[in-house]
Amino acid sequence: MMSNLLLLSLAVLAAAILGCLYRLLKGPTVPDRIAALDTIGVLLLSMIAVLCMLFRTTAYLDIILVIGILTFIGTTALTRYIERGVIIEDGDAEDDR
Amino acid sequence: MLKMIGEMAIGAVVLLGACIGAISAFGLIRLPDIYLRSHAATKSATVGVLLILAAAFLYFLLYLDHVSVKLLLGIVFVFLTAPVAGHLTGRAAYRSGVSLWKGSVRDDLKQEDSSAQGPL
Amino acid sequence: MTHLHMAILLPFLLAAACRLLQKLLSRVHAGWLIIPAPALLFIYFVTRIPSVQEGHAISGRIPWIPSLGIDFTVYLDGLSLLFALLISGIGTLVVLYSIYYLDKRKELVGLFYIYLLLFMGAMLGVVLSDNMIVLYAFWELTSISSFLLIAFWHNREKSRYGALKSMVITVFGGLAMLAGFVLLYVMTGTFSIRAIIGDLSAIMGDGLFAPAMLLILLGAFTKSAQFPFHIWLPDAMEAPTPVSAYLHSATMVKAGLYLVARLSPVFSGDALWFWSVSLAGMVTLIYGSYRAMKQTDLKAMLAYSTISQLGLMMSLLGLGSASAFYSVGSQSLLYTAATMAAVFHLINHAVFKGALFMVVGIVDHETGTRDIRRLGGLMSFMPLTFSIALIGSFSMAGLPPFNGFLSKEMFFTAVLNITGMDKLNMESFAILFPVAAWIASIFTFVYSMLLLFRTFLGRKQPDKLDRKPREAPVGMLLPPIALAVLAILFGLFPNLLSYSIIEPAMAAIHPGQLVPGEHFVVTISHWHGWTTEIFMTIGVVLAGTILYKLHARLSAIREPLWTRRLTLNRTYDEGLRLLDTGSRRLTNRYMTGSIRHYLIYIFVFLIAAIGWTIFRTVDLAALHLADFAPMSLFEAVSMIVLILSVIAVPFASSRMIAIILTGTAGYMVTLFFVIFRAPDLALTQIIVETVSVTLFLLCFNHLPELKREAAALRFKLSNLLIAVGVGAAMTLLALIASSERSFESISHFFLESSYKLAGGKNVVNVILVDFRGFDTMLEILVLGIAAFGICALIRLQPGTSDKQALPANEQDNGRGKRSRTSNLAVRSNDVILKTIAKAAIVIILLFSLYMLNTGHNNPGGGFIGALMAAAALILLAMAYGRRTLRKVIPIDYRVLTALGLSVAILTGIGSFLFDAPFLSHTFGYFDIPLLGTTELATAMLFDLGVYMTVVGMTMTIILTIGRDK
Amino acid sequence: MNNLLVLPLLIPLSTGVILLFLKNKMIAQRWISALGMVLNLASACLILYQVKAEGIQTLHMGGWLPPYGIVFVADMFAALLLLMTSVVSIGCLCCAFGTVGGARERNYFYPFLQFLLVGVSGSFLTGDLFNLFVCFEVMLISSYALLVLGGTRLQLRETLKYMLINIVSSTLFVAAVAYLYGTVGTLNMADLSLRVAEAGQEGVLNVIAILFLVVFAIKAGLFLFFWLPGSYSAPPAVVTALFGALLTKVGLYALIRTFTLIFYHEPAAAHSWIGWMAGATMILGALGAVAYSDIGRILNYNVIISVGLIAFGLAASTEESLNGVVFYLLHDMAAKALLFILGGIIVGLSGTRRLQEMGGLMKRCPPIGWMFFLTALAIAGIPPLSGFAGKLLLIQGGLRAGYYGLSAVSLLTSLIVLYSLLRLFMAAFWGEAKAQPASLPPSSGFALMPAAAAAAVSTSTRRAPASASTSARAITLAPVRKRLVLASGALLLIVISMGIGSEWVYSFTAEAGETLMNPAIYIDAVLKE
Amino acid sequence: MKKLYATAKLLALFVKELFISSYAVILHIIRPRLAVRPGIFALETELESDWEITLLSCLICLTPGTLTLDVARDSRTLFIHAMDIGDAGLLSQQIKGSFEKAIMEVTRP
Amino acid sequence: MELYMSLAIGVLFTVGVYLILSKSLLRIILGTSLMTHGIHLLLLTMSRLKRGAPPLLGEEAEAYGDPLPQALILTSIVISFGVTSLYLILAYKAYRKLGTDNMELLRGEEDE
Ligand code: NA
Ligand code: NA
Repeated sequence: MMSNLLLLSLAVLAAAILGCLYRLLKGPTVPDRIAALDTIGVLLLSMIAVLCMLFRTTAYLDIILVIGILTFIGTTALTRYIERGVIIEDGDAEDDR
Repeated sequence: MLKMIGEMAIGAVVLLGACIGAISAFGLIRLPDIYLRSHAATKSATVGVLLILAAAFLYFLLYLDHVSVKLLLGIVFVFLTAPVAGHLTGRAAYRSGVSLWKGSVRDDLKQEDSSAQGPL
Repeated sequence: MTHLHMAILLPFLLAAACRLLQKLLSRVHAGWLIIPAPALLFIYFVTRIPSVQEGHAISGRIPWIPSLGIDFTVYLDGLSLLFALLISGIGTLVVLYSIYYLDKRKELVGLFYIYLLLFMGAMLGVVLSDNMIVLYAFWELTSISSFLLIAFWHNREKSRYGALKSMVITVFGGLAMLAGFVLLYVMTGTFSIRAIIGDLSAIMGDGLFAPAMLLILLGAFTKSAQFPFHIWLPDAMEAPTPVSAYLHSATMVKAGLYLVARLSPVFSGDALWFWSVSLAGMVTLIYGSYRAMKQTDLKAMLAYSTISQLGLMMSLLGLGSASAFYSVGSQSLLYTAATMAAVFHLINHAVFKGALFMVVGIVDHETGTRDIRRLGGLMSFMPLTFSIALIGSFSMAGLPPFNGFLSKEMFFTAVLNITGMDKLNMESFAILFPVAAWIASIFTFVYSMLLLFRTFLGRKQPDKLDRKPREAPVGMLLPPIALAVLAILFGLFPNLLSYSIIEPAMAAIHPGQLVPGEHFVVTISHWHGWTTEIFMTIGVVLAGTILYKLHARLSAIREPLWTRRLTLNRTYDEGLRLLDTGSRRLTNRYMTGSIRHYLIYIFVFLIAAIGWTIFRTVDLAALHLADFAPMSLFEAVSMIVLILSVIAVPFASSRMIAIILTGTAGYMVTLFFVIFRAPDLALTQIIVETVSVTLFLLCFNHLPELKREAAALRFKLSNLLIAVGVGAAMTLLALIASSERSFESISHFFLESSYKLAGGKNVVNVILVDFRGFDTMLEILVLGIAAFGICALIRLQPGTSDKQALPANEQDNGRGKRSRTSNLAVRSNDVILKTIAKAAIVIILLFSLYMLNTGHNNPGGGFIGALMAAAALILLAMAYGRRTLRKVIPIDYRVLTALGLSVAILTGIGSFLFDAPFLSHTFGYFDIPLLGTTELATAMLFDLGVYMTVVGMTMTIILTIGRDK
Repeated sequence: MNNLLVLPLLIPLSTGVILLFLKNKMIAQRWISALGMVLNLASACLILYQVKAEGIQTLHMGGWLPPYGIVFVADMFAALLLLMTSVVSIGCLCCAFGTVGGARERNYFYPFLQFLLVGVSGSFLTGDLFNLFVCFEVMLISSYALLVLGGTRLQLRETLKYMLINIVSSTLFVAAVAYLYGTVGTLNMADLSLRVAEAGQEGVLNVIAILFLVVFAIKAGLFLFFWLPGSYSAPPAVVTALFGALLTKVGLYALIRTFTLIFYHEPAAAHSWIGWMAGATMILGALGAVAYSDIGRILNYNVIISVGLIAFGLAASTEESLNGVVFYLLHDMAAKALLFILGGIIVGLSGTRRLQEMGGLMKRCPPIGWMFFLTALAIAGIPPLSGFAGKLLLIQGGLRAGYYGLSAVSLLTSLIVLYSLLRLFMAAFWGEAKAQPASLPPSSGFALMPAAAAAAVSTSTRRAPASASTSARAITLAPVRKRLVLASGALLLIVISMGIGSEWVYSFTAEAGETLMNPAIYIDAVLKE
Repeated sequence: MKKLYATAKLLALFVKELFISSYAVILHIIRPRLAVRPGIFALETELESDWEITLLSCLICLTPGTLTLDVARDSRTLFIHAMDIGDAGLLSQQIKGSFEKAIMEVTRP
Repeated sequence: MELYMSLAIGVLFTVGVYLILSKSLLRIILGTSLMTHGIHLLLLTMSRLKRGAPPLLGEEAEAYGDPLPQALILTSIVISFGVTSLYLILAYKAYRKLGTDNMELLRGEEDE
């Protein structure tokens, strides 16, 4: 019974990812795509959690955190890039505390 | 029996989380500009994922006797970074010149920028 | 090491010492230092005559490659002795002559003598070796030294041309000969000529017999300038005249004759041998003599004359082989007369042709030209030279009382004898031989007279000469005089040579025609009565005189156009040109420089090879597809997403979409890793995929937008066809391979012993760091090299400015927009990111260390942990800038990479201390305060190395790329 | 268990890593590189000695017994190749000093060189198919770095192509390993041999064998050599020398190892493919060698020809031809390295790569001329130089096995090799010196000495009065020139003594050939401890 | 102890806001016609330290319907994008009244 | 499952090869990475998809998946990561210097 619920959730999540994919591909602006990617990451991470429950294993739990970290870093990097043209700046500007 | 109900409950929470995720994805598609989409993306997804992770944590705690530190760490991390991601996306959009939806009614930041433009 | 070996080695040693000697005695002409060698050798070989005459051959053996049956075995019998005497005798005279011919102030005489000595040694090696491979080695060395000598004046285009031509043709023949030798070896198992002659049963009737013979003949014919391979010899005349006299008339070109004579015992008795040798010789004889008549250059005339005379001797050797068709007896001996003629003429030719070459050299040296149209009436200026020329020419023309007359008579005898042969359907063809011989003799007469009279008689034309002609110095005249004297001597007393030289040589050529203990009886006399031969000679003189008279008028008629176009030289030149242009055209056709073409060749070959093999060897109907595991709906959906995203990539209209679709495929692969129970894989894949996608986006943001490939349909269709082919091959193979499983995998061992023997529960990790830790060590090395490669690639830029290389749209790529945003960026406040980053970094670093620590038992490990740590560092750099990163964590990441590699290596080396195999690990459980019982494994130390390397390399790459703007 | 076996890999690895620490200390880098190479040579000698004395040596990495762990196996074949590798690499290293340029040196040239050796030695030694892939990758990635180091347009362009081809072939390699593992479930080569023998090399295994053939053929430049001429003409000649001497040989080694140890059961299938490919390689290579007047291309096509010749021996697979394969491989490594070094010197001296623009070098640098001449003869297989015995064995084996056409082709290509190299020799060394371009265009690659240096060298040989700056340069370059002549002289000495001492060399190669001919020897040594 | 209490209160406040506004946003999203009037308004804050400002911004972000777009360089003003801006002044007051106060209770003695 | 996996692998290879044969450098690189995915799935498929537990001995299970191909895939992932990074940077540098990303224009017969 529970596994049915979980499978259903998986399907819902998969559908959600497909929706985000639409936005990802459609754009129209880069920040749109970044937002879509970010959401995909979060949904993917949820999906892994559901899969873990479904398989009754803790083996994939690390992936959750990994996806979280990657999503965050990816978003940060991409937004930096479109904002400033570089990802890693040389250093703090003096007037920027 | 109890186990069954518990499992059902967990399953239901998971499904709820998934649905919230789906709705936020729907918002991502439907809303007209990046700033509004950001709202959908950041928030609803956060709630959804928190529900699911919490359910998973409970599930492993109750049925596999496993206190998953990694999962807790994950929850904290998502919780911590989700708003920042939203903030960064929005700002990047604004800074890179993505204009607001035509239905928007107010833009204080624009005035601020244009006023700061001169003396700098 | 016998004396014979030393005889062969002497010239080489002297060549090696030549430079030194020349330095010590720089005032003396190098020739004087050299000349003792051939003289000494000549004396040595003369002293060997008695014992060889007795039938006591001299032999000796130095092992070289005994395992391959290759020994430096020398063997001196009558045949070898004949040649050795020629080589050393003529060699002495040529060296003497060259001392006056080459001016030591103008020429590099030292080098000349080195080449000459090399040749001398090589030629002695050819005639003295019993081992075919050693013979081959010396054979090629003669070609090489001839190459060097022809091109001695290598500033001249024609010298280089002639050198290369002779090299190509003679080496071609040499290689054919080698193939023949190897075939003989394959049949008999030995390279020793004597051994093969000793046991002919092994090769008789073998299918390889005829090929071997033809191949060897090819070698002989090219070397001895037989038609149509003779074309190199006239061009070889670009060599200094002493060389022409020595190599290209007296010795080297006779190596082919030597080979035929030497192998006669093996092959004679075979019809093919008889016909090919005698006919090739006969054709060459006629052709060479005819062409010689047409020449205006004295040396060219001599060259064609040499060709024709070589043909004569070759055909004689062929005719001589007829004796092998008969059992020992008088009839067999009848045909050996031809061999006798061949041997005798060999000597005579060397004598008169040597003299003539030297004469021509003198004329050239003193007048500056060799063109008979410019020469004439030289008799009065150089009477001595004229006398020598007279003797040489008359001898060549076959006039009494000179030695050439005798051998020509013997030649006539031989061709007449052959008409009586009753085998090989000879009756119908035999008459051709005497007729051809007669005609060729007429031509020979004519050119001999032309040579003599056009040069020394007739009108003087001093105005056409560069300088005033005068008699040559004595030293230069001495050698040709010696030869002329010999020509007379051998003509008057031919039997001087019969017993000592000719008989032993014939015995070597026809061992089967002699009863053991006997020897050939050779008596040469001038007068046999009014025989057919003498009438033929008279005919030659008469017809020749008429032809000579007509010659001036005949040569005025120009040759028809087609003969000029179809000459063999043209064929050679056109052939080479065709090789050049044809090969260039062909090679350029497929070597287009287009990587796509190359890949297409490779893929087409792959498809063809695999398709063909599957078609030939696999029964597709017997695949057991039913045994496969079932697939659930979820998996089906995932697979559809994977396939759809992959198929969409080629249709992507922007680079962003293409990259994202590829990334999606990568994440779907991750999902399959989860589905197929591979947590470590999923972890790694997802990180790597993310980093790759980021790198893609970063690097390709600078590249132009994807354009729709404006390509013809044919282009796309061919691509598609090949792509589908490869995909189908892969699928088919996968299906076949997974349905044809015959063995249990070795994996059970890893599952059983991972915990027991290696102390880890994560079997994949244990395989990575322990069972196959070596792979991992090299794998991180790959990463390290990649990192340093990227560094080098970015740092090392040649000084040229490449501004113009960039297309215009790239140079101001969104400059305006960028400046606006950066202007704004200055005024942003990163407080939120900075604050949250602090917490996030702590969490990520903790997680990273956890991964590193837990990898042995749970998913994770050094690689993933390191990437997480790098993620934390990057976050730090992004939030606070590079400078802060450097301040907080003052590490040189390249050094860290190197350190990581060192740790991994040292962990491996550590096992040396315990005399255990490289990379051996140990583990144990220790009680550590606070942590309780903890497992410590050296494998974890290794993993630490991995960790450090990967952190170092990731950061190196990221920071280097970041800096390159 | 013999830890000695890991040394040929460990020494360059450690040396390379140490060099990484010595950032800009060039003198130290040179000395340590040289020291590492010498130690490597010593270890190779020791291994050869042990193999000769005690038979095949094995090392179980991490102590895990085959077929489970990775095993290093030194049979005579591998030991000989190792030895020649270390010799050749010393030669190339000596030539690299002072000729590759300070910028390259500072950008990890020497570490990359060492890592290349790691890959090469590992490939020769490993007894594990997947580990072979990993070693290949180490070698390849180092080669990418060495190829592109310098960053000229030519290099960038050719490296793009070279990398792409190798990425594709590596992908196919892993695919082949996957199929093989899927079918027989093991990775150790000896174990693979047993299992393939048991399963019978019919059906799918035959197809997999063909896939391996394609993969190694790409790496070795056997028929699928299209990538080679372009990419080998991009880097400096020392690098090309190493590539020409080592990289294609590693591909050939893999080909030989797989098809004598694992897939030797059905000669009619894979071996006949190899035969056809060998013939086509020799013919196309020969045509390519005469087609161009660019010295780099001529030499590169000569590499291709020798690949075809060696593959011909593998196709015949008789004891004689396999002996010949080993012998010829050894010869070719030394001779090709020498040839490329000399070619680089020629280009450096004449300041051009086109034959038409060269000439008269014999007057300026006679030792180089004669060395080139001898090398050409050696490569053409003229006795008593090193190329002969191997070629003889190959042809004997071929004729014995009935490969008449291929034997003829290989003899004819010898002729074309000689023709192409002598044409080069005549164009470069004979005749009059042509007017020289001031310096090489930056995109041309392949020169071993920059033209300016070469000019200085020639000035110093002629002892002509020179301006102060030229003579100063001449002083700094004189040792470079001396070293180049010395290094090539040493290699030539090896080529000559390998020829004269063929019997001695043969005593080794025959043992190698015997092992190749009888896989059981190898299998017993690996699996029965 | 007091701090702990304040923290708990902040958390509770946040969870309440989270769910309420989630509900609101979801309603907006799934309503057939989009009836929002979005916009950006400036919010003067009295908070000073980095942690305080960050916390406030995050809370604003997490609360559906509002999103911190930028922080002025002097960290005095937050620029907030609101989904349905209605009356900007009222929204500012709401935030200041709830989150800012709660944060100050936690961070300041 | 093996059937479908084989098909998926075929698709990955087909599209990969198709992309590799196109002109644009970006497409080519994407093609190589698709092919790389293909071989990883192939290795996995070749390990007999028997759906045991993950090869973590801590988790009690009757059967475990085949760990060896997993280790091989890991090695391969890491290696191709290194190679791809280098190739990417190379492509980037080459584009900057050569001024084109069209491989068909990089034949390079003109300056030899
Ligand atoms: Na979020
Ligand atoms: Na791991």
